[in-house]
Amino acid sequence: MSTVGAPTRRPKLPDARHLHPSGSAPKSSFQQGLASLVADRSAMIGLIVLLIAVGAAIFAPWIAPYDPNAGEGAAILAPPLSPGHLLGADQQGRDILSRILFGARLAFPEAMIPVAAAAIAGTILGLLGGFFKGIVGEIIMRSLDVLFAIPMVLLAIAIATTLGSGLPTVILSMAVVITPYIARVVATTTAQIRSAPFVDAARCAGFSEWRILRREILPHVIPSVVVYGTTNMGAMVVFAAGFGFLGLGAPPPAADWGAMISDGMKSLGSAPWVSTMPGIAIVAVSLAFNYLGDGLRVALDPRLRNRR
Amino acid sequence: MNARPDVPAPDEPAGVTTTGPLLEMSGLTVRFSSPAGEVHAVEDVSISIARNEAVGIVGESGSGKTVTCMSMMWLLPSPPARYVSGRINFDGEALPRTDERRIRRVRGAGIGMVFQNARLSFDPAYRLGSQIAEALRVHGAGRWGDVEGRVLETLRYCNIADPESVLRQFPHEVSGGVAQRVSIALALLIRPKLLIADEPTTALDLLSQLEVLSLLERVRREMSSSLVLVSHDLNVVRRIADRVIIMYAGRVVEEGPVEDIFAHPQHPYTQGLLASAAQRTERGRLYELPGQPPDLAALPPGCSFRPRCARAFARCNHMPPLYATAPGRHCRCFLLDPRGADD
Amino acid sequence: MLTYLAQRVAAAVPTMFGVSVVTFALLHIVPGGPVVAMLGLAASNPAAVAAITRDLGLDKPIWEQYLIWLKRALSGDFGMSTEFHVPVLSLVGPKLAHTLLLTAGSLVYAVVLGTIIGIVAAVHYRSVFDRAAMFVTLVGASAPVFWIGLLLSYLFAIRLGWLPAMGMTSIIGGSSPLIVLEHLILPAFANSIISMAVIARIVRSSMLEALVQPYVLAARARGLSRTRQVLVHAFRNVLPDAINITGLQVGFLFGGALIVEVVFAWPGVGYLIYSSIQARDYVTLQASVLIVSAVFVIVNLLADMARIALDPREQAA
Amino acid sequence: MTDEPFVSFDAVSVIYKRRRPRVDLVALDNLTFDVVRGRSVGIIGDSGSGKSTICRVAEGLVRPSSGRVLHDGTDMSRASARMWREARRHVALVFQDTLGSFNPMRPVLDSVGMPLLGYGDPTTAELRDAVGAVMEQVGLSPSQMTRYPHEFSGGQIQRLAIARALVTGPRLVLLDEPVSALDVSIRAQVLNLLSDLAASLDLTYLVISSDPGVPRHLTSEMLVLYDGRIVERAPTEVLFTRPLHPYTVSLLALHDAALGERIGHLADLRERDGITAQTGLVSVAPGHLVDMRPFPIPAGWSGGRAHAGLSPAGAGTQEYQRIENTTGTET
Repeated sequence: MSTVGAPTRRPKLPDARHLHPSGSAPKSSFQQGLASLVADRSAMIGLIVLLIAVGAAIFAPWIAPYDPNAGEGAAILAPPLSPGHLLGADQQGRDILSRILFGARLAFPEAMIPVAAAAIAGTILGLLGGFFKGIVGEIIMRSLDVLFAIPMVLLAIAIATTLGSGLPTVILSMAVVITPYIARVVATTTAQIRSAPFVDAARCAGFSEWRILRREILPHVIPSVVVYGTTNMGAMVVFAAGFGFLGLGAPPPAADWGAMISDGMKSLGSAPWVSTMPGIAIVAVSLAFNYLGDGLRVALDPRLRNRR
Repeated sequence: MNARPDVPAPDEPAGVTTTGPLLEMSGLTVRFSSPAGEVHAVEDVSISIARNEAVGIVGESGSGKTVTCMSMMWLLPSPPARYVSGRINFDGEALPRTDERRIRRVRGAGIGMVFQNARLSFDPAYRLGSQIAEALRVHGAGRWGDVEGRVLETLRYCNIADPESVLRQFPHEVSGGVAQRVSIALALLIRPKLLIADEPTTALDLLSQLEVLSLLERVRREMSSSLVLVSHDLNVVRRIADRVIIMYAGRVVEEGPVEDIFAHPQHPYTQGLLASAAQRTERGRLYELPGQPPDLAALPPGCSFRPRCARAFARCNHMPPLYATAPGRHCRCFLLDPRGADD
Repeated sequence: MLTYLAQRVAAAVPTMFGVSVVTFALLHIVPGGPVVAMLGLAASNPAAVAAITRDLGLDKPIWEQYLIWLKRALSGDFGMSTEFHVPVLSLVGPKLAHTLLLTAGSLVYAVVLGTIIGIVAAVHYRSVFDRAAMFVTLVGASAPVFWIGLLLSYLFAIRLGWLPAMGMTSIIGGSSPLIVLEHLILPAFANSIISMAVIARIVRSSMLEALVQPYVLAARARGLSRTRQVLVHAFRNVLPDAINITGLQVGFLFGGALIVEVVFAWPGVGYLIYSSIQARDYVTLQASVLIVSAVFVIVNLLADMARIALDPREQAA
Repeated sequence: MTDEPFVSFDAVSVIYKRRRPRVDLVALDNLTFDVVRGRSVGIIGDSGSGKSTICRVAEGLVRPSSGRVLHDGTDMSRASARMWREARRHVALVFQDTLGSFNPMRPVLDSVGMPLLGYGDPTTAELRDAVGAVMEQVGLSPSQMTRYPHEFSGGQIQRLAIARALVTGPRLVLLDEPVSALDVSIRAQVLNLLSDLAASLDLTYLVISSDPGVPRHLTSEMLVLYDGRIVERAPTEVLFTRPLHPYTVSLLALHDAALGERIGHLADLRERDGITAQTGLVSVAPGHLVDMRPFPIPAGWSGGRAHAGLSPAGAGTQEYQRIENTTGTET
């Protein structure tokens, strides 16, 4: 049982004025976070766009007007808004709208799985690198430097080419490429918090180093990883499209946004929409992730969220 | 003791009336927009500074003292500051906020300013010497050659040992005390008619505070420029100022000659402040001003001090005017209403 | 100060070592081993496989192979390109220069435009320009480089015809610097947009922070003009961060250049890598990755030194 | 209850090795003092005089370079982490950076209740009750415990820090600059709270402050620290009425002009009692020790209206001069 010093005489003290700034009844931190996110208009727009896109990906087979890979001779290079093809058709007469819908089935896993994997690996590496000074920390940080030295695109291409193209390779290469960036975010946050007075306070309260890591450091690290991950998920969609563009993504005729743009390159002069349409989808999804990430940054930090 | 060097008193340009107040600020109201709402930093403040007078502005954090002294030369960039109202008259001429050219000529020449954290008020990327030269050049001081003599002399006047090496150093390479004395020297170099010091000793260690205070007292005695000293420390103001203005929640609550104010303060807040500072004890406990400092984004109706005032009564839920209680003495409290403080 | 630089240079050596190990390893995790990967279809003939294995010394223990490979690499011998049958170095060398030119071009765009946008947006905080600039840069940073390249190429080259859409030199104009420059404008700008967005946002946030610093307010109190406060004082303190970010951006620009070269058929290492991917020419691919990374490490080092030289506090630290 | 001092420093020195500039920083120089139950001790001195290091050494966050730290009489020099954990149970520390000592990402309930979680395993209900109780003790309503640190004003955060220190029923509380960040009008509230709690909970304090007035009402003995060493020590009221060392004089003169005018001085003491001032602290009166070594009086200390007590003949190191007590008013 806790050994609370039983006060012999409770001194009559002036009651401190009500809190400033006066706020409504205190909700749990989750409710406060949610309220802040909902109040953030741009974050909501981002979330809605993402939900629509994910919905499109899941229900693609049912809502797509055509089979994405079946070409229709008559519709070759049909311009947008032509009958039956809202966004037009490509060189093989395949409906661009359907291919974009099916393309989403590739784009989201290609972006989300690597970021999730890298978040876990990066957090562990970052915590070790940031929290434990000494040799362990040094080795980790130096090895991350190696990965930073190689330009992201090159590293990914090098991995993808040696392991052969295809979805698993793209996901693995992207995970390997992003992990160091997340690890660096975690390591810097951890290093900052490590020297904060409230960590000393925890030590004075008899906390073990591991408990400090779990109870004082993680509440700072997890939000920063979530925010960094979400914000950069958009960049990963763009990056993944790069694989498709270089022919390292899913093998043709699969509907991959990057590949669609690269296919459209041949007929750029006559049918620019073939390349333009998938690009717009990429930008929309990427922007949505950025805005959502920004909204989360405010929602997950008590200091920012109830400022609204 | 260093003999007073030839740091010339500000030469009076002909044609300007030397009578009348040096600076007249009337009806200054400044607000800031913040996430927590509109902050009423300064409300309808009017201050007049005579020539060769030292005025102390005392107030706790959030009282608006810094915003007030900075607004004497429209220093606060807006946004975020919003000048709702206020007129300034300096050295006999109006100083409209819109006349950027004239304001820039007054800033640093007519009025010199010294800040709380001296080391931070110098740009860390440049040596102290070049920043001093820059300030002089902006006010037409010509080549460094013919100014260097006066710079070194003024630095010595401010008790800077080895001024030559200090000029070559970067701000982070000198102590807080030295940096503050250099910034005072810089202000004096441009022969200001008014020197404003915003909490000059607060960020310094004790010994440096003594040095800077002694220097300010010397400047006060040996220079003819007026001085505005802003501080939360009553002892500092008592040593240097002739007149003192007490501010609370963005308004002037009391004003008068310094010994008068210290001998018999009239406003309850001033009384509380003096009692707290002098650590007077009543029945074994320190004198205590209850409650919290005001939240400038949610000021209560009526007198801002009412929530903490032991002598508040019904009438206090209106804002009392600044009553003139004696020549040169004002107090913003109904208790001092010449027509009697009828409850 | 010199000790700090020596440290930075010393730190670059293990990094380069790491890069060489990674690139060397890549060749060896190819499914079926490097030889099969290189021979591709001809791998079915065991005699050919044996010959190549002996020739490249692939039968020796792995670390010995690495040493041989490293010794030869340091002397500039990266082996023969299986696709073009010429020493890889002769292939990569000139193309690397073209990629550097393209990267430099996009770096100029990114730094100049990014910094200007960043400063103006910070000075006019929350103005129409600030909001518009931040939105446009965000969109720019959210779009794939090749897509932007294609759009620009379609608009300016194909529809308006102002600029050439392909290659670095034109048959008729030859390869005079002016012609090359003309070809450079579009790809360099396309490649610069993401980095421009990043630089603009970072310069803006650093400037916002610098503009509220006491020394800027003090400069204002001394009667300095607004331009002098912004440029001489505020921006001067943001410069080290800006250079640091620019250094990091070079890596992205390299990556982007590789892709933009494919869109504009710019004869650089990127285009070479693209074609060597198609041709399964691993030797060239591996050498290109190694050389590009080496150049990248050196560029990062230079950016680091520039930052330190500009920031007196760094020297003292 | 043993009457061993709660904490004692025995010739403790702390030297921080520094690479740039290569000179070592002597934070504490041969410090010896005890804190006995019921006799709170105040330590005053300039920032950078090593005051904060004392708290960190007492709490075991910093190991002394030489000398010993004792808790309840046991030497902690080679104490194990477990022994330190036990020692810290009875000694609470209120940090100088009060707001910084609260994790901004967690409601204050978790921070105030942290020592309980460290030393026991309370259920959430027990934790809430205990935190609620100590919050009421410091004048805050328990309903605010789910709020976050940045939602409180300076004075309230200070009370929360004190509440955290009380939660495990300590005997000794180390207060590092308890009120220096607060406005003058709020300070008295916190100081009165501290003196009430000392009476009601039988607490002993070690108060560290740059403002001499702060420990005056909480302590029975005061030490004056300069450059990590004690230059004067005396019962609190004696230090305020008859300060001797020039550094103490300047500390008092700065903060309270009136105090500064009641100044004795060192020189005539030395002549009358024939004490030759060679090394370290010399006892000039029961419980009143002064460091007789020459003390460098900075050049800038010239003149000053209420600062009549000190006018050095010139700059640089200076044997302490016989100074007229110009005011001559005895209270």
